[in-house]
Amino acid sequence: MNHAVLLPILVPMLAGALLTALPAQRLRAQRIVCAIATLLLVPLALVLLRQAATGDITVYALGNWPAPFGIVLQLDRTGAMMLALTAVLAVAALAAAGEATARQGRHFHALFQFQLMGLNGAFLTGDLFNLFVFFEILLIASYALLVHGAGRARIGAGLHYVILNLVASSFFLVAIGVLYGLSGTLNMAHLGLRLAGLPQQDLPLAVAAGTMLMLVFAVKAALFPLYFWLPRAYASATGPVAALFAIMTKVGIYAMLRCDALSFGGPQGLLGPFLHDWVFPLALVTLAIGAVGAVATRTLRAMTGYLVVASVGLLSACVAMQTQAGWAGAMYYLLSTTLCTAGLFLLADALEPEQPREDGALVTATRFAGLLYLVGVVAAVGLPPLSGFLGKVMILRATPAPWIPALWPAVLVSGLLLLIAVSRTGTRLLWRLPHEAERVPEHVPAGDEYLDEDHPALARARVRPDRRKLACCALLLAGNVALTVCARPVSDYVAEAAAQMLDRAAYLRVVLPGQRE
Amino acid sequence: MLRRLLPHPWLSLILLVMWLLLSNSIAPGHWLLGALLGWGIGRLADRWLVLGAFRLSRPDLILRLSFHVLIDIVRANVEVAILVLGRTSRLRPAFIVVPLDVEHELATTALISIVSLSPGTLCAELSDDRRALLVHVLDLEEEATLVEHIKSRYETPLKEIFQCLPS
Amino acid sequence: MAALYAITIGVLGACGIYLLLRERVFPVVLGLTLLSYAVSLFLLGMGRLTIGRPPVIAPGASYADPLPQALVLTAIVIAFGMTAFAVVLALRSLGLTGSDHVDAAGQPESPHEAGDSEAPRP
Amino acid sequence: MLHPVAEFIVCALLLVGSVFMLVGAIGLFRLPDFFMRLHGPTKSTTLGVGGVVLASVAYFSFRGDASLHELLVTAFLFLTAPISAHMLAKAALQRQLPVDPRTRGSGWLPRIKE
Amino acid sequence: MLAIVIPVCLAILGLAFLLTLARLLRGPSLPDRIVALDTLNINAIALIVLLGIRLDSALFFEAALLIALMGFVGTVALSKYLQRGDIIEY
Amino acid sequence: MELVLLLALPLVAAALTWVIGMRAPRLLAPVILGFPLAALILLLRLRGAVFDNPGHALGWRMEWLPALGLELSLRLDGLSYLFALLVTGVGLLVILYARYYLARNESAVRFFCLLLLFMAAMLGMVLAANLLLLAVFWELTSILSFLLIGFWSWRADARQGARMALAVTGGGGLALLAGVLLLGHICGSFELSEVLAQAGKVQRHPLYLPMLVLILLAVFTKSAQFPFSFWLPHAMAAPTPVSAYLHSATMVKAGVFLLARLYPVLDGTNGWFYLVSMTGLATLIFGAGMALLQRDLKGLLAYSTISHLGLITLLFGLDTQLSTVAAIFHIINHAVFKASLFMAAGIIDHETGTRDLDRLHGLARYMPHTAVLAIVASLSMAGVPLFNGFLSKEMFFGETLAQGLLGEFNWVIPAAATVAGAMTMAYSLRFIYGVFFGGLHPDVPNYPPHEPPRFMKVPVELLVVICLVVGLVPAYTVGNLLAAASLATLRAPLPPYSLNLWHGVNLPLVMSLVSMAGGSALFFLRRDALRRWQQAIDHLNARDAFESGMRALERFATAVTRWLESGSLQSYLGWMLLALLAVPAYFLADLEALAGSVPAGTLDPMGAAALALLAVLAVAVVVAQGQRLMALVLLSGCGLMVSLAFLRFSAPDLALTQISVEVVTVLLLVLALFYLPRETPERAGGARRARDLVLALGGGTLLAVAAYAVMTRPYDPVSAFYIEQSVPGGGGHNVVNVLLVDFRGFDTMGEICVLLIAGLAVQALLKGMRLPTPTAAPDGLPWTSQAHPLLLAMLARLMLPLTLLVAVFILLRGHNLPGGGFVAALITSVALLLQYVANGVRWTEARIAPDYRAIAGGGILLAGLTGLGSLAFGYPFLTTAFGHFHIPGIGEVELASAMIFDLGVFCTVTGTTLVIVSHLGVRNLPPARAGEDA
Repeated sequence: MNHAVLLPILVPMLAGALLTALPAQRLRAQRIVCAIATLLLVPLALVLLRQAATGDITVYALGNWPAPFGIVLQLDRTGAMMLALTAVLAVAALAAAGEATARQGRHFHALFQFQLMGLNGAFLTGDLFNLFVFFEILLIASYALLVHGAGRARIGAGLHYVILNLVASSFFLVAIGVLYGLSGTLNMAHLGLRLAGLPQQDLPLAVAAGTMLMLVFAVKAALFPLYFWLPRAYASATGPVAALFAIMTKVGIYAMLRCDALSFGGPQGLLGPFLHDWVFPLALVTLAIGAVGAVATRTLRAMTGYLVVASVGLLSACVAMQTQAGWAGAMYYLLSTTLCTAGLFLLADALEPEQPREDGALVTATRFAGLLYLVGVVAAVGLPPLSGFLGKVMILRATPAPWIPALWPAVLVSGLLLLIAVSRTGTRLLWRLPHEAERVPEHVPAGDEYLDEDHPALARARVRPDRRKLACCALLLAGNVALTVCARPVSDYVAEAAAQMLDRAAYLRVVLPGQRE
Repeated sequence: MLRRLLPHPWLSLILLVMWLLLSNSIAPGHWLLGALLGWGIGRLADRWLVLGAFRLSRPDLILRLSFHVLIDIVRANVEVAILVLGRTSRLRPAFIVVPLDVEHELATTALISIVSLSPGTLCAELSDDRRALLVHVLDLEEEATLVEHIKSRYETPLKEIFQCLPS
Repeated sequence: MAALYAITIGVLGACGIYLLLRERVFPVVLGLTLLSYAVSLFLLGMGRLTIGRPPVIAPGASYADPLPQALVLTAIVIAFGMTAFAVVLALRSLGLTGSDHVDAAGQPESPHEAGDSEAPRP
Repeated sequence: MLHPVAEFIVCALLLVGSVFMLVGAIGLFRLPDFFMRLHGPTKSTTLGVGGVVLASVAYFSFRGDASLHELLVTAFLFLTAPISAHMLAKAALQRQLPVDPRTRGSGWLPRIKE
Repeated sequence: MLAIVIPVCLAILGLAFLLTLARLLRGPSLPDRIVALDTLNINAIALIVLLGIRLDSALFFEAALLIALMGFVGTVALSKYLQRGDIIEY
Repeated sequence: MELVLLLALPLVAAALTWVIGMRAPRLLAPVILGFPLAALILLLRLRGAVFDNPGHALGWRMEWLPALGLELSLRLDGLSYLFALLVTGVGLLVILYARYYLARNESAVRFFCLLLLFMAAMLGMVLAANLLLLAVFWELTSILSFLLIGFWSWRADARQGARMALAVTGGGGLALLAGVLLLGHICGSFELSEVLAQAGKVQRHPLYLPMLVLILLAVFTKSAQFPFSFWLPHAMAAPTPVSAYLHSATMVKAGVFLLARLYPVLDGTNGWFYLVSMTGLATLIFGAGMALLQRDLKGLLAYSTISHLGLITLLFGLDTQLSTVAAIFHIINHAVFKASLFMAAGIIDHETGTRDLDRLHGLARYMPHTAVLAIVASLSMAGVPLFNGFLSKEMFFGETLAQGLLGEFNWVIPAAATVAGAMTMAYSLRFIYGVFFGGLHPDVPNYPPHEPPRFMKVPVELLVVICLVVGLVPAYTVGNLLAAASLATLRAPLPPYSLNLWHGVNLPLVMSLVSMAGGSALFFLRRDALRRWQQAIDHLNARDAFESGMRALERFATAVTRWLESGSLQSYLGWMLLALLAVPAYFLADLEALAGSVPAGTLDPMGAAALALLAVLAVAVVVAQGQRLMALVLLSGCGLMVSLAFLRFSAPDLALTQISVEVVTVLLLVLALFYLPRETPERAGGARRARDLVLALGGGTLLAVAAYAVMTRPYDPVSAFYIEQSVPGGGGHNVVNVLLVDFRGFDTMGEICVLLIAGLAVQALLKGMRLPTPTAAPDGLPWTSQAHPLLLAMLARLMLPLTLLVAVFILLRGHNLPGGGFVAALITSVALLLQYVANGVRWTEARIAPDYRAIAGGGILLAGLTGLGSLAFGYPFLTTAFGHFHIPGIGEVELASAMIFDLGVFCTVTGTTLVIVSHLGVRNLPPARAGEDA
């Protein structure tokens, strides 16, 4: 019996429980436990990635009850990829969250571990209700992490986030209920089998439930008009938390892909009309709103939030395509955008401290910070040559012909808006002061004519940004660069992953060996 | 030593009986389990069940009092039923004050419970110094009679049951 | 029976949603609770209505569908945890802003807030 | 099937219990002021529930498997009902609920309004 | 005989329920409503026991026990709130 | 391989700048210079390979992302050779020049690094043999140009200029991407060799026109064609070496390079002709005119560049083979003279401290050497014979006459060309005369100006020499290069042309003469008018317009965002509910029959009554929501009814859970209510209420319809398995409990985690929370003085052991009868919480106060470890084991590992509930009560 599949859930859970049981004042011990548990996820994810890369789907029957009766975990290429992404993000976020972050509130480490547990569980589970449970775990942990350290903005954003998601969760249950009431099962693969055999006159019920399910996922993914919670929540969270949250919206996207393919029959299935007629236009609107919102913001933190929204728009459009190429593009782009937005959140945390320093000093950009910003936004906006660009091109190429007139202009125009936004934010953030070593040259008149309203007093003292956060940001962005350099293996992997995901028969063979489609 | 081991024998006994009732069985296993739980919870309760120093004496009085109370409840219930179903305008509600002689907390508690349980009377308030009880009566004929009734029928036996030790 | 059951779910759901849309936190929490009642009944109903046949194994009996019951149980527990969190969050917001308006903490701080009619109580 | 006598006992107890429950409810419904209404539930707990519970005890015991555990329900109610009533009465006094004008006496508590 | 009496009892209890509900809805004061709620609890206990007899099942007993055991806690909390505002104090 | 080396050289140099800059800043420039020099030498050595085999290009390729058609493939043909030569040659000179231009304290590392990176990007672009790769490098040049323009980042004009340039050229890059994707889609490949071979297919394709427009958009933005030209003058905020390199010689040529590169596939259509030539013509005139009216020296050069780029574009648009040759020739010439002019302007700026043409005059006296160089270069720009500019201009004039595309209006093009030539002459004169003559004492900040360092002039001298040599003996100098480049562009045999200074007296020469004379006349006779016009347009500033446009965009974006994200939860919820309800309802509308085939069960009076009461109470909650406590009481009633309904519909476990949860919830809400206002002011207007009502009714209807429709349909649940397996497989009679701890134990595991996290979250939130403590009841009456009434206190203590016993009972029997860890835990919690309420915190915590959180965490550990136990026996996580043991004297005892799991659940739930409620209750330390003595 191969138990490795279980560990990404179990390790954080036990670590979280241990951290809860440990006395809260032993912060150092807490940090060590948390770090070990988090670091453990990386080799684990690599092992699972290798295991999944062979193309086999690993099924783990919890409690030794076979599907569809017991809950099963299933590891496929997509799941392994998401696990690896989570592990990388987690390491960077934890490293960036120094002791100061942990001290802002209570139970940071335990909550962090539970958040990872929820994420990993959502990527692994093959059972619809179990998915709900893991969604709740990751949500409640995210509520807690979001308001970590309190503060007015966080509490305000947190309250909205919590209430909206609570309502969404209720509808999640309703959708699960209808699907169970029709099919009598909760296993996603088995559900797919049962729904396919549903009498024609009952189909609208299944479609409505599926639609509701997808919309609930869309709330997590932050699709228009369900995205309202996101910008403020992300902008107000502490940097490391926001960085970890970069993957939260992607869980929604992942769940949409997974459920559509496995339970609703994918391209020829039940949700085609919904995805094509509803999700696709909404995705375009989301893309537009993300771009417009980014232009409207004045801080890197807030802008990154909108970059997330824009990426969700593009990803949802891919989801709606329901093609192997589209989904492969989505997965590649998902990797890219998650890494770079997480990196940008960390960078924002380093450059835009939440409270002004007591001595009134400004955080100046170092050259390194500038480089990180450049790499981050180039990847996030989808400019060449980084992976964001490759992902966008993959998506543009995968667009079905009838959608080209809608999607291409949307992508290009939003790209232009984002470009304007990042250049403005970047100049405002990084170019307001001469670099550390420089002074205004004498031969150029440095009179008032050169100083505009964004220009703070040159006389203020300056400090360098937090090195640790920059280093973590660099780690994530290096991941993004690696995606670019290793574009070929990664794109092959995602192509196979998408193909695997769409091949429902493969899942049925391993999950329900006795049943035939 | 015995007190250390079995700090609340009465409580443990009650718990054992309760357990048997709960499990609706008198199988030996349940006796054992009940005794174990009675002992365990009894020991646990030692830490919080600080009922004050008292000696529970006169089990016969307890039985008699219980019997009285039960009888009173049944009797008064019928009376009250008639009152309630009759014309409400004939009711003679009143607040009366019952001065208290009992000092022990548990005795006072028991008295309040009994007064409240027996229909027609309801203990509304205990004075801050715990020397008087405000009772609401649904249909009062004579205040003195009722006060006397409460004191003689309930308070006196309670006083005897909870004999206070000199503190 | 099913019709009445469904209607009750509908009424509960409608009441819950209406309360959710109020502007103070307390009614919103009430709404969430009502909605969770509706959802619990809904899930239970998905196992079809069965009267007097609890899923406890006894000789020669037929049983109600136990699975929805297990789901509802889980859902109730989760809803309890979530409600508790939401309530405390609302209190925290009240502590920060002096108002229990759902948007209070999201609005920028205004200097007049202390004297606002929304302050808890004089 | 039950023995007719046993059945009669059960039925009697049931009816007594139910009627007292109803009486309590009627009291709660029609009595004029809060303190009087408060008497209602106390009644139903004691005899009403007692009756029904005894009926249950009798029923199951007559059926063969001695069942006394229902008695616990009454036992607990005997413990808790006075608390509820007392607390509610205190609350009502504290909130100075209006009292039926015929009520005599106000005890030593001057707060009680006539 | 039981077959007749039980529905009759159910009807009587139903009536009790209705009266209590009326008080719950009508008030007029908060303590009135709390009393009604408490009574509703007690009615429910009787109803559950009756149901047990009717269905000839002991599975319902715990529900009655739990209401008897915990129902009053709500009443206590609410009435303490009316007395003191804060229900958990030093 | 050489190509890779060519590309790698500047990259390596860029990397080296960081190293050298840290260790030995003085060696920076000399070391760096070696790399472009090496690249240049490498290029010259490759000359033979390119010139001698015109049909054959050097190539290199490596896979990058084959799935996308994106390859790292490079090729070196005549056209790319020409551009590569320009890029490395001018780059070399610019680096040398910049060494002296940069002030000592400026970040030379950053500057050279960016410059070298730009060089690499530009080389990559001209060498790219894959269209996608070309687009990649194209966009890279835009980004690097942005960074270089903004080099003096503390200057507002530099920032704005940089942003503008990025917005325009970057936007163009996006258009290019789209265009290239379309082109690749049409051709089925992005490889240049394959694309160029499919001209016919491309031009017949329906997507040809959009593709052409997109690509031309990229070309025009990059090459600053009208109306996208406005960014270039403001890019002059960059240090002058940058202007010389990027904005005259190389980057702005990228656009025309692309025209040349794709010429074989794109040209020959009406679309091409009209778009390209008309844009070019407009730019030519507009640029020349504007150059005449500039006050800034670099501005003049910038508009002149625009004008010349327009000329080149026009030549491409004229679409004869010879015009293409002329265009390429002019690319070379323009790069040479304009780079030298920029450097000269940089020297003037550097030495005098100003670029204001109104303040500069008479510099010939102070910097005679520089003056000579600048004059030669500007004469070349003006197209005066003997210099290289003349040659290509002659060819241009010739081609304007040779074309016949406009029919009757054919004369317009040569006429316009002549006018433009005149204006070119005029602004060249303005540059020469205005700066170096006309007045004795220049009014400049650094007075008196003097010659720059020796080596700063070397690059200018070299370029000026090239101007002269090419102008005099074109065939020997650039003949081969031009031929190779033209061949590579046309991909057809070259038309006959001669590169001679003298072609005899012909119409082009006449045009030349006319334009020179006209230009001189314009400058010398109408100087005052020019100055007036200049002042008139001075305030017309593209930057301001652009910035205000950007601000408008920002305002619009802010307005949209504000409108959408109003900060109102009600509106968010409204949107969300609308989506969550309306869309499923839309699909549900397809349902033909509401009721399914299963007959609805008969009405059960008791169930019906409970449901009806429930509905009534729910409505009452809504009605009573204004008075909070009342609403809470009613809600509690609802809870009771729900549990009755559960009980009735065969779910005793649920009823137990609901009853216990209800109690804890009430405790929690009452605790919260102490701080919250007692009443809810209802301020919503009628419209809002109506909206809410519609949403609520809609939601309710949807739920009801879905519930009814599903309940009346048959289904085949997997539950039969659970009922079958519960006793033999799970060892318990209560199937629901077995489901929870065994079949679906993993859900339970997650569920207790949720609860624990909620507890942690609440504890975290309560840290440092400050709440105002109300001192009197809302009705103005005081609180009572008795905090802990005797009766309650005593009875609560008595209840505790009894309740605990019941909890143990419920816990133990859960596996076989309704109950279980969760309910038991809630009973325990309620019993303990009752102590808090009845006896106060101090009393309770002094006697019974274990670390609730540790219990909660320990519970999960216990449950988790129980699950792990099965791993030891080779079974999956959470596999349960149970056995029946016969103990003499006691009887049959069943022990199951699921019970330990349930114990874990019990611990977690107890711990968490207590954490939540007790902490909420305890958070106000000894309260100061004003009403204490009342």
